[in-house]
Amino acid sequence: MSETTYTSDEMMTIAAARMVRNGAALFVGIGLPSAAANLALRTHAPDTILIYESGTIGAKPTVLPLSIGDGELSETADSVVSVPEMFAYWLQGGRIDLGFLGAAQIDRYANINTTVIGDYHKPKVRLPGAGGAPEIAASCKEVLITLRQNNRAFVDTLDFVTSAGFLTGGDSREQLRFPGKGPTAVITDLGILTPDPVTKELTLTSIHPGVEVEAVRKATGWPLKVADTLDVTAPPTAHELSVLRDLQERTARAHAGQA
Amino acid sequence: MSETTYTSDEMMTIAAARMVRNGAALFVGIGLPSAAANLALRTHAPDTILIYESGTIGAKPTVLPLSIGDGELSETADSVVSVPEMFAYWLQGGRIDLGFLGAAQIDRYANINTTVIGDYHKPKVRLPGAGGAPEIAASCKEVLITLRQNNRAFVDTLDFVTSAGFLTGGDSREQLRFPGKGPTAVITDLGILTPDPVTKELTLTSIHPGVEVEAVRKATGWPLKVADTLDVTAPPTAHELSVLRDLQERTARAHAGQA
Amino acid sequence: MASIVQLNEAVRDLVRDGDVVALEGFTHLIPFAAGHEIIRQQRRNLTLVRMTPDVIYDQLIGAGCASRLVFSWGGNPGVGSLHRLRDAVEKAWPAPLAIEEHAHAGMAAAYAAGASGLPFGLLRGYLGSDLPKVNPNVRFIECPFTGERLAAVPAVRPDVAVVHAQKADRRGNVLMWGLVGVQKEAVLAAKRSIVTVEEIVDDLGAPPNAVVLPTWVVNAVCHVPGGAFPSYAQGYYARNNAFYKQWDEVSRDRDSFTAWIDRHVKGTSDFAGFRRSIEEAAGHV
Amino acid sequence: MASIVQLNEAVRDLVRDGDVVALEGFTHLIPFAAGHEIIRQQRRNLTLVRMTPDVIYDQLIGAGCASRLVFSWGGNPGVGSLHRLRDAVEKAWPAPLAIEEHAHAGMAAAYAAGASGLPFGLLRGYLGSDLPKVNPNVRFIECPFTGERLAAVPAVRPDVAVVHAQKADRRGNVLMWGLVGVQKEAVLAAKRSIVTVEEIVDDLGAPPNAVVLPTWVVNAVCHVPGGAFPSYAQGYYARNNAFYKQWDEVSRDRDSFTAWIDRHVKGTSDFAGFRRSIEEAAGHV
Repeated sequence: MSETTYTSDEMMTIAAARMVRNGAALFVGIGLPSAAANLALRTHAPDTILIYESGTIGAKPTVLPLSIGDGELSETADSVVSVPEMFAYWLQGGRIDLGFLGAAQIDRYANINTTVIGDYHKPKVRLPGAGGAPEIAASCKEVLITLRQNNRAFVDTLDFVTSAGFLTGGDSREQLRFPGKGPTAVITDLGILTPDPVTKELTLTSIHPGVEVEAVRKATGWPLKVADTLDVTAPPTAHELSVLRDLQERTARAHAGQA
Repeated sequence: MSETTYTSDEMMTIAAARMVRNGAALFVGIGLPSAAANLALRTHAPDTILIYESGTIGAKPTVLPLSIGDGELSETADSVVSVPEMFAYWLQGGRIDLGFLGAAQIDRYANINTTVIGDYHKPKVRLPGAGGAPEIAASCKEVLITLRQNNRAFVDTLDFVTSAGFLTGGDSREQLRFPGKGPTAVITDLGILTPDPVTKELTLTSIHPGVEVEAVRKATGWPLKVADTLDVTAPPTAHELSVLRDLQERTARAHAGQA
Repeated sequence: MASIVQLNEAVRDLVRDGDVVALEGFTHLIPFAAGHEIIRQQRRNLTLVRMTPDVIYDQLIGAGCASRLVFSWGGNPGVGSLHRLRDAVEKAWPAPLAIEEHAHAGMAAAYAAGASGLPFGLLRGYLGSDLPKVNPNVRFIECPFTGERLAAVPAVRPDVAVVHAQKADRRGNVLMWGLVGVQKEAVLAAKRSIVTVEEIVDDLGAPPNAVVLPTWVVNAVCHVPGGAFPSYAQGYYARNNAFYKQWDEVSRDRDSFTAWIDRHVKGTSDFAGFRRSIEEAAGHV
Repeated sequence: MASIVQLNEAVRDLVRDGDVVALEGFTHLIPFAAGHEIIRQQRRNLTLVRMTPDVIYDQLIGAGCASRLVFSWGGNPGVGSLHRLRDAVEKAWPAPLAIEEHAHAGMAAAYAAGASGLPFGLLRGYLGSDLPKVNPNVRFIECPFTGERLAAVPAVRPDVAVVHAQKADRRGNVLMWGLVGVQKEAVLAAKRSIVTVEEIVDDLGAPPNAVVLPTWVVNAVCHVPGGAFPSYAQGYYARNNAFYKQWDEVSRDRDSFTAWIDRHVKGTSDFAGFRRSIEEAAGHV
């Protein structure tokens, strides 16, 4: 195979897409998760059921939606339901295999913050807030998180816990009887972190090609655990890259076309 | 106007129909209430909104439905909703002006029994049960009850309270904070009973033409209160009778036609 | 993903003795064919759940399939009593039948709670009714904001839900329309589900916001045209009111009931056979 | 029965200073025209309720109509922050804005509870989240059957709900399709309601089980073609993504925001005027 160049964002999206099991019912957040989910649908996981909180079940968009409720999502869905039904019967009902979330901040136990930077009552930066994330994180059988890794995002202590990962680690999640088992991987532009089976602390288990472990440590706001045998993520294949770029080009064209 | 003959059942249905205010949202039980409601719709109350618990809002049947979910109800409705939505958003949501119930037994406070004759655990006669009635009786702004009057139906003590009227009378209904104000009339084949404003005991306030008060007393299993000034129900008009008979003939033809 | 299979296979594989089974359909789309197959395969000790146990439950109860009934209105709609249900409750024939009795509002909330992954359904209900005195599964809680007293009923969580619908596509996505009762809730509340359909088509052609059960929440889809007879399937056939009226006669007596079930249900191998058998009998009258 | 009236009359008669107002529409069918009319009529001290306060709430907040916001996600979808919302929360401009913050699941349950006449919504929610620490309106109750701990949120009960739909008929029955969000719940939970529509037709032609608001649960129906712009109305026009992107620039700065609102909203007499004003401005750039 010929050498291919790609960006770290492309590597992140492709690595995240690969985590999607074909046929899974997938509750998708907008942005990076949506790009990864749509890539998965167009590569190894054509039977993935894309579910957006706006009410679309089995959406098959041809371009990446800009919002969580673009018209194409509902026009291509197998079923469109009200938002209360989506949250009650589908998410809370335990029907979703995999939740796919982004985050502004994450800590070592994969708890995430999308609410506020600084004090809640005197915010430095007011973020959009919870949306569907707390219950996606709680109720999906499994959760994936994808975000860019740097030490403003990967912090020692969250300013606000919007959505729970493993709380304080160990069995603290199980003790609260969450319906789902929580995050199984955090996919970044530098590598893949997975929770330690016992302590639940996020551990670097795969590093993207060309990235140094030291760079990942520096991008992490806590002393990062690194697996004894560290995998190197397989680089994007030419096929993966071409599908992703094609999707992004079509998306850019489609969204520019409306004014 | 020429003399017209009619049956006591016709008088009952017509008297019940007259109680329907035009434009009311009306939650209709099957049988006598449905006949009265459909008659109202075809005489003085063409804008009545017929609501059946099967999920039809604004049904406009051309014949009387045999079941609470005949196909014609949903084909002619303005909206068809699921049964959970019907009970939650429409009935419990306080959207219904008038509930229209039948009963197997009724007591002096307009509590009704549609569950069992005899002991609940060793029934003499097992009746169909509650259906929508307890919450229709509780949540509609106002309730009408229609049934034939005799001392097996009009009893001193109910074998089972399926749906509450005024409980033990006085302010006992208000104390339980029912959303709706309860039964405003009981329409029978002999007359019309309405609750005393203070004690809430059913009082004969109108008697159908040709019926003796003594006959109504004998048909009632408790010492019946009779209003000081007793109205005589206006007899059926020729128009009312012809509309009712036409409806019943069409109904008989339509239901016989399927085998 | 749903498998598209024969109804007898679906019942064999998915309905077990002792199961909690909900056959739903509110007057419309009642899964008679599936009920008959449960009788043919002689399932026992079922807990039958249904808002409106009508003729199909009368048949299942009379045939000895059930030991418990959870319901809110049991009658032959527009006709009168269910004689087999009454005989089981009043005289324990052919076997004792325990009952858990609700109001419709409670059952609807219980199904919605089951579909929603909640342990109980919440309602303003049972006010002033004697039902809570005879049903320990009606309880009351306080609103944590207003202090109001509200009713609570346990979620319905069937082992198997069985419904009938108009259409499925070849992947097993199901479309129903008209009166949809609590069918969607029953399927989503259940561990397993069987859907019989009038037609299997290439493309559902579902209108926007239609009631669709995606294939991945259904276990088995079975093509059984007419499978809701004598109830109806909007767009396909009308309710057979005459059958409901005749049932009053057939079911009034234990012997005539047993002869009917033996001849028309147990004596036939599938629903098409049942329909032929019924037609032959009508022809000889 | 709904009255079919002009939007400015509906807002004049039905929206009052200090009201709890829910303008709903989940990405789709957002009632921009009605929001603008509230700005033109200078309503004050509104409690604004909405799952996803986006550009229309940014405009209402920046224009000084609101003193309180109940919400679960506040952003410019696909673009970024809402600068006017942030300025109000972070710097109290143009006025302090109190917030009551939920998760979507809580808001959805709260609207459904409001529509259902229940004092609170019940959910398996807020588990492990800090939201209950900053929102005293998230409480916990015990299941009376299993002892499980569940979240409770007070019902949303707006004084006025405002939604946009595709069609109404001449009697005021309303039909919407596609993403329907919590619009039906908002209208049924509210004391009063305004529905703007793309078209008024003789016959809705609603498919079976469509999302219909019968005329007798709506107060005012207003014919405002394009009234969801820059969001979209399925079957009529697409989302104007460029507007959402441009809003980021317009709203970043207090002066440019104020100039925009003065020129395009307060400086026009209705939504058609707003659209012309926007197009003229685009033509001169």
